[in-house]
Amino acid sequence: MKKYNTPLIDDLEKGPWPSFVTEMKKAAKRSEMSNDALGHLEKCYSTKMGYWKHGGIVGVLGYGGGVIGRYSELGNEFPGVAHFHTVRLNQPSGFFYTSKALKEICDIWDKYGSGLTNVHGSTGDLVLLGTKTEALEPIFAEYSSRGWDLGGSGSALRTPSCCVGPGRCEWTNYDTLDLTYNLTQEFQDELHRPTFSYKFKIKSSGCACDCVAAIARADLSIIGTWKGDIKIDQAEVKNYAKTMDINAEIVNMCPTQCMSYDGKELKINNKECSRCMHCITRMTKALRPSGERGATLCMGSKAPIVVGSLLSWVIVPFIKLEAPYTELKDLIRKIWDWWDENGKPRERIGEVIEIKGMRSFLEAIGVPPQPQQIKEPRKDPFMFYTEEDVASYKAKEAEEKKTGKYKF
Amino acid sequence: MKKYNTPLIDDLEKGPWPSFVTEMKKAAKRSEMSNDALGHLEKCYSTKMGYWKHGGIVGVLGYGGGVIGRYSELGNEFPGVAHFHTVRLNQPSGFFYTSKALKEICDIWDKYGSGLTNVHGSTGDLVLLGTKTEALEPIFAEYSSRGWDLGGSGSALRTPSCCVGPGRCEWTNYDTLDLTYNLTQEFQDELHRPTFSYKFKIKSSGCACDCVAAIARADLSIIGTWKGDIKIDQAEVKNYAKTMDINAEIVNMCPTQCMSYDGKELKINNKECSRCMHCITRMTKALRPSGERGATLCMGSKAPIVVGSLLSWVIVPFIKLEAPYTELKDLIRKIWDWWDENGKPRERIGEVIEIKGMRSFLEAIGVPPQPQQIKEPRKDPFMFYTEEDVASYKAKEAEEKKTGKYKF
Amino acid sequence: MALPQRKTDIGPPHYKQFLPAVIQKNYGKWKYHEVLTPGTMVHVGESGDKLWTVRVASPRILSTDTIREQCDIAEKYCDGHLRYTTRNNVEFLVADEKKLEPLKTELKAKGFKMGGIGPHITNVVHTQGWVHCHSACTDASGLVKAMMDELYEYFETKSLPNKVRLAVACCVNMCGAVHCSDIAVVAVHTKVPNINHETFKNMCELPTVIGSCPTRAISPDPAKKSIKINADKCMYCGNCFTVCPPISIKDPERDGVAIVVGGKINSLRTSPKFSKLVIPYISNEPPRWPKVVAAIKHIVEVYAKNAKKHERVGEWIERIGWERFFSLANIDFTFQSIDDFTFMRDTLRTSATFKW
Amino acid sequence: MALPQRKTDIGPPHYKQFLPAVIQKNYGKWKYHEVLTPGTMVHVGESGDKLWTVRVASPRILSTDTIREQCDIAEKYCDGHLRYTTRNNVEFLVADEKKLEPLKTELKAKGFKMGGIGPHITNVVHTQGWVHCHSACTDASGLVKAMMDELYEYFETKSLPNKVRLAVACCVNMCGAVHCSDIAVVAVHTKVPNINHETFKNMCELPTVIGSCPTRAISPDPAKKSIKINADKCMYCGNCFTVCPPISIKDPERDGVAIVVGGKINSLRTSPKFSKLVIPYISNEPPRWPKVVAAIKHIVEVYAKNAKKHERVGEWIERIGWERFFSLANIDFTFQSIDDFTFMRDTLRTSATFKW
Ligand code: SRM
Ligand code: SRM
Ligand code: SRM
Ligand code: SRM
Ligand code: SF4
Ligand code: SF4
Ligand code: SF4
Ligand code: SF4
Ligand code: SF4
Ligand code: SF4
Ligand code: SF4
Ligand code: SF4
Repeated sequence: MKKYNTPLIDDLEKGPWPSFVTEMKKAAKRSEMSNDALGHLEKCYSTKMGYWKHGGIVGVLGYGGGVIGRYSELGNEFPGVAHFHTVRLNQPSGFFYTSKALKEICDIWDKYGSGLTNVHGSTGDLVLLGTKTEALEPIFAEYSSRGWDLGGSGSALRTPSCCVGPGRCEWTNYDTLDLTYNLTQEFQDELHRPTFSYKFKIKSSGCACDCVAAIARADLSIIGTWKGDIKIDQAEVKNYAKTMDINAEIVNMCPTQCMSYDGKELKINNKECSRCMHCITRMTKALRPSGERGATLCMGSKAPIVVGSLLSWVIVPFIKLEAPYTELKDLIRKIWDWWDENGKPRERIGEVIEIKGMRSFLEAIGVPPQPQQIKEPRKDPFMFYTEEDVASYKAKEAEEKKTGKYKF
Repeated sequence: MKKYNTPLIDDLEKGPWPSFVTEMKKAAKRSEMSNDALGHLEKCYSTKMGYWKHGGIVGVLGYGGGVIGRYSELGNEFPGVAHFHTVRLNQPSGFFYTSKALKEICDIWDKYGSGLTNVHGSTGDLVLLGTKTEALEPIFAEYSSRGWDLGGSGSALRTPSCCVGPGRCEWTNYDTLDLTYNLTQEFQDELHRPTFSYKFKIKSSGCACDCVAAIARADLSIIGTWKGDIKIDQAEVKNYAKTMDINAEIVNMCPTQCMSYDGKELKINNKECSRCMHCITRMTKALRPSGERGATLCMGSKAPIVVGSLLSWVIVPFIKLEAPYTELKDLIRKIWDWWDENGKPRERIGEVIEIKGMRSFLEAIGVPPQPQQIKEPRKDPFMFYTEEDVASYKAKEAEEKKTGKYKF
Repeated sequence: MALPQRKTDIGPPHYKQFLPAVIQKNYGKWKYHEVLTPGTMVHVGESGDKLWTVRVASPRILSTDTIREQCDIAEKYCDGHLRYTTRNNVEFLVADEKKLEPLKTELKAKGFKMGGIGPHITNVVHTQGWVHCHSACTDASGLVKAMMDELYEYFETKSLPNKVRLAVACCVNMCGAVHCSDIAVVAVHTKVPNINHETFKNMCELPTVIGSCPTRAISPDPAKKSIKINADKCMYCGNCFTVCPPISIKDPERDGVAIVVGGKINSLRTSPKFSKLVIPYISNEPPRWPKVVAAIKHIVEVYAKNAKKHERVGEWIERIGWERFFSLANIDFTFQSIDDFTFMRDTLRTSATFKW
Repeated sequence: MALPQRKTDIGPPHYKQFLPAVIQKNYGKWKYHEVLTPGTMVHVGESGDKLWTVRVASPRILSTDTIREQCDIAEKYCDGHLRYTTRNNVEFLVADEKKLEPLKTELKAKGFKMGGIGPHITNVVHTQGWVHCHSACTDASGLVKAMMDELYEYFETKSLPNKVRLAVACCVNMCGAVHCSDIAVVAVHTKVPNINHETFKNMCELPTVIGSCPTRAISPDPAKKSIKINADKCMYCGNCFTVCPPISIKDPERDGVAIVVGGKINSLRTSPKFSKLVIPYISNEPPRWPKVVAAIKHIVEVYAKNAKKHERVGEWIERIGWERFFSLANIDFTFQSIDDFTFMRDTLRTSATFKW
């Protein structure tokens, strides 16, 4: 093994935060690939430039994704990273593991790859960082035979991901772990065989805290919520009052101003609550949602390339989410059908909705217009009316003439 | 005179609000044109449709605007409105008149026109409603010889307009009447001879109340403001407290939350005040701005055609406005030069700024970037950098290396 | 009868000659004002001088007779001084307190209507309509008259949480500041324009017409030497019709009006706001547009009942949320209210927080 | 050594097999939690059962050795159970209170860092950088390490008004939720790409390349059978480079990073927000990017000093106004902060109200 002189990145072994360079060096002790990755990285640091080439198409038989092909321009200088593909393993819901399972993953990876990982990638996969083309089939055989499958890449469904939810959180409004598992199983074909216009991501958070950042980075963002009142335990409120200025920290920060506290009793006008979660998170022992549970479906978020970032838009204000999730699955299929018909290559669904209009999309998936879908109505008076729209307005007016009562 | 049967519009003579139909009938008593206008309007009401044709080009010698040509499709049926052009008289600043002047205007109008007016048009002109082509030159001779000139129309400077300001308002921060008069005089050529890409409107309000709606409907919106503290007369505050809940109505409605009132003394943290005018308008005897006076210049507002309404954008956070207003006039000329170079026909300046970018515009008119120009910084990381920008960042960094202190 | 010698580029007369003496004296030196009744206010100068204003409703379309009548009154009580407001009311400027009550008495006797000052409904900003504009797809003056007859008490006596600014635009060109009104009516077409292909080639420039369409719905029709319009893309804005006479868009049975609410001009408390679409279509029903009038009155009443003092319509709605506005006002929410044009990104909801 | 039989489309293993017994029992029936220290919290079930969590920092790039070390610890104290968070920390799940302190002691002894729970800075969301991505114009892992070394006290001990979420993106593709972070670093190019005209014609599809450009800066260059880029329109987004290898955009001396602030994901109190640009450019200075680190620390400190409890960075800035943020933080305001792209209309100020 050639020993590289790496003064620049060595500096990153100092300091309190755990060092990725230390990790690379650990891996380098047993892997030539990782050793070359170190030298390669030092070169990047010293020249302030990257040397990876555009990815090539590599993968495993029968799948169109799950592996990101990566080659270096400096393959001669650093042969260990001439090929340096990553393998995306589909993580279990909620990133829960047993040591047994993880160690098995490590053993296989040490055998075929660099020994370096990302736990986890931004989408959620357990990313195995760096292997050669010829190792891909063996890697897949080893993992799949032990119950692990690849995650998504390319123009496909990407690996769904979720917050810890019912696993360890008092606020979840549906079973994020089960839903994520269930959807991933349901859509295996869409995950492994890219046939979409572009990538499609699903992320599920159990409540508005959105601990998996769904609203910002999933084409379908599923955010748990409820329909009933917030139940108040006034005794616990009193306890909080000992250490907290309830008016300053809770009542005055309530965005809908639907709370009041007179030093004795906390009141909530639940009808006006927007379920933002602020009060609940700060007084978790005193406040608890009640009533029907489910989620709000939002659609379209993505990173800024090419015409600016999108946050997901509310499309279905409330949906019940219980296994087998038939309603949601049907909806997802309708969403994909519409996207398939209307999207051009490399157009995310949010972009297509922007081009074709929310109406076309909502009508196709059978969702009626609701004020919860918007922050505010349109400003400019340029509107499409279908023949049916005008006919229905006219019919309403005819009806009004009869009844003598207007319906606006 | 043919008497029309006008049952539909007759109905609009009933009710408490003054009736425009009554006005038309009054005029119809002496004018065949107005009489035909009545019949013509009844026809519109009964068929639910207008019959005016696209305007033709008519006007007075040497001017390119000031008259809106108007012809009816029903000229045979209603010969009095076969031609029915409007003449725009440039109103005096603040819409102040003496009865003498107004009566003179009426006399001339009765002689040559329909006897109908709009006092005033939306832009601000005194609109003389309905005359024939051959009357235009005489009308102009009569009015101009008595000190009245035409207003703007077409792709030209439009008649500037303003709030009553120093004429009858305690809150004005500059002389809106004088500025409007002065600018109108300065730019007579631009007003009468259309050479712009499209219309350009200037409106001046003395304070953020914006009683002339400048921010929404003027390419250049001039809004008065100040730089000093709000002076408080605590005795008057006490008086208001007798009839007003100062905390509910003032302190809690202050958008910057920079006020406090403990039942005795009203305090303002002036540094954090955004000069919104709410408190001042509700307690005019107690609160008064002080210090340097001037205006904020905003640019670009317009109606929704074609790509959506615009509100004017802050371009110059503060400018002193004192006769002869040289700085402002120079700025306006630079603005027009840039527009002239960059605008296509029928592109308002706001639209051109949107296409070319605020930077190009601000640099051309010599205004530096300031956070007051924006509500919030850009979101997407796609930025233009000039060679000079990068050079200056690099120079700053070199300097920092020397001093050991960062300047962000 | 020889015409006098014309002059050019003289601009408007200097305003100073029209200012009453009390204004000349206290010019720029006003100290405060007080609203006395919805139709009268007094301004007090630093000098102690006072100026009373009596505001009178105007239909804006004035005959010279009525202007002369106003002049006569001004001569009797105001030394001939009067002004009009930016919303087209007439204001009598009284320097002598003794003349105030007699002026009001005479105004009343003559049928002039006083009001509109303070938290009231004042005159409606509006445009030409069928009275004068070729582009009109409704009549503005008629709508205003019908509205104000119904809302009249809010002009003359009845207070609201704050001013409510109404406006009417007779087409989407929206002359006036209609797009930033508390409640406004805007006339809309609902059908794709017809093209007279015969006259097109002589009267219109192909690139101009194509360029006029904001949604790129127009393409050349080389066979006819004319254009064709893609019906799926056309949103009936009428801009092609504006630039090309052979294109016609008017349709008596399909033209109608939409109602937008929540706009605001001034910067008090909150920033200026555009009005937003809440009712997409009501048929044109001259002479009194009963449903339009009822809708506006209904919205005013819901606002009056629910808003806090000093809150404008838009401020109130933003506080309670648009979803709550629709439920409180019991207005159907339609696809038209969901923006699919320039501001779409801004207006879709990007959080799971809202009210049921 | 024969390979085992491959399977396809089996999906991930069922999560249930990885859940500790206490979770299986209290699944979906948690009652409340308490944060004990910045590195430990306890969740209490309706049953009264308790689950302690110890959160440990991770560089995300983990060697198999380190993963095995984590596994060994989990076996010793957690019956082999552990999880990773959505921000890539590792969490040890303790069912037996007696094992909590020994676990912490061992973690400390082994150099693992506990923290990040509650109003603290937790792990930095970041991406591949020079370690693995062809698109990278800086190194994400190195920046994160440099930042967190400097901000470490906010992870381990020191409280802030609320959570501060940091992120690093190594190019404008912004893998991760960088665009909605309290403070984030995004690497930017500052020069028009170069085109290798020789290889272009064989390797790239003309329409794809032209279509990739958001500003339509690219047009065909028929003579060269290649393309040309209009330098005035190019904003160096690199999208053309992504779709066409002969286009190169990297430039060691000109590539750098920008700093964006004020984003947020959750809907508590206020809606999710995008981060906004405040510092347009700092040179790439590996291995420790001292100015970037100083800028972030500076912003954290200004926030810590000025924000109210529970206010996120963006909420605090929106309360005081961006103009005040720039003056409080003493950051130069540049043209780059004025939007000239998709959101321009939204972001320009449309009222004369602001702070000096
Ligand atoms: C590995 C990962 C970053 C990481 O370090 O974690 C990643 C890496 C890449 N992303 Fe990403 N993206 C990763 C999560 C994301 C996310 C976050 C998420 O999924 O939650 C985003 C933002 C959300 C979104 O989808 O918009 C993201 C937005 C992009 C984009 C912009 C897409 C867009 O529509 O705006 C691109 C560009 C593209 O698709 O050409 C991109 C492209 C890429 C490519 C494939 C670039 C390329 O052409 O080679 C990167 C490969 C890097 C490599 O060599 O390893 N990556 N990418 C993440 C996937 C790991 C995993 O499977 O768990
Ligand atoms: C008379 C007046 C309405 C009124 O009843 O008061 C008016 C009437 C017309 N306007 Fe206007 N506009 C009038 C003030 C406005 C305003 C308000 C203002 O100036 O404060 C606006 C909105 C602000 C703005 O400029 O954006 C306005 C925005 C338009 C537009 C849209 C322009 C745009 O860029 O969005 C058009 C369409 C056009 O220019 O082709 C337009 C076009 C027209 C035309 C010329 C339509 C035409 O092609 O014939 C109208 C002639 C009507 C007629 O036959 O009398 N008018 N127009 C107003 C001028 C009177 C005056 O001089 O005092
Ligand atoms: C006479 C007039 C100016 C002129 O040059 O003609 C005027 C005069 C005054 N305005 Fe105004 N405003 C006038 C049009 C406006 C407009 C423009 C418009 O409506 O198109 C606005 C912006 C409307 C908007 O925001 O949508 C306007 C927003 C205000 C406000 C802010 C109200 C608010 O709280 O939202 C005030 C402050 C107040 O009412 O205390 C104000 C205050 C005033 C004061 C009290 C100023 C003063 O000290 O003299 C004047 C009498 C108030 C009143 O009428 O209630 N004026 N005022 C205009 C009367 C129009 C009319 O006939 O009714
Ligand atoms: C473990 C984790 C979920 C997971 O499935 O892995 C998690 C767990 C919890 N989150 Fe979270 N959040 C986690 C990522 C997030 C994210 C996503 C992100 O940062 O990318 C967010 C959105 C961030 C944003 O808004 O920009 C997030 C916003 C919150 C909030 C809202 C904070 C606020 O007031 O703005 C709360 C409420 C709170 O802190 O009281 C919360 C509360 C919680 C609670 C208290 C929920 C509970 O009762 O168990 C958990 C411990 C809090 C803590 O860490 O302070 N969690 N939390 C994630 C830990 C990441 C880490 O390693 O640090
Ligand atoms: S998103 Fe809500 S339910 Fe999920 S872990 Fe966070 S706080 Fe709990
Ligand atoms: S959840 Fe949010 S909106 Fe509802 S009461 Fe609590 S703080 Fe207010
Ligand atoms: S805009 Fe201001 S200065 Fe002008 S009249 Fe209105 S309140 Fe007075
Ligand atoms: S002017 Fe507005 S911002 Fe300033 S103190 Fe008064 S209410 Fe507050
Ligand atoms: S709004 Fe339309 S119809 Fe009415 S006057 Fe203006 S251009 Fe004419
Ligand atoms: S009416 Fe408007 S949208 Fe329809 S074709 Fe004409 S310009 Fe285009
Ligand atoms: S942000 Fe850019 S450079 Fe970094 S991993 Fe994603 S695509 Fe690659
Ligand atoms: S870098 Fe971006 S803006 Fe520049 S030419 Fe390429 S795609 Fe267009």
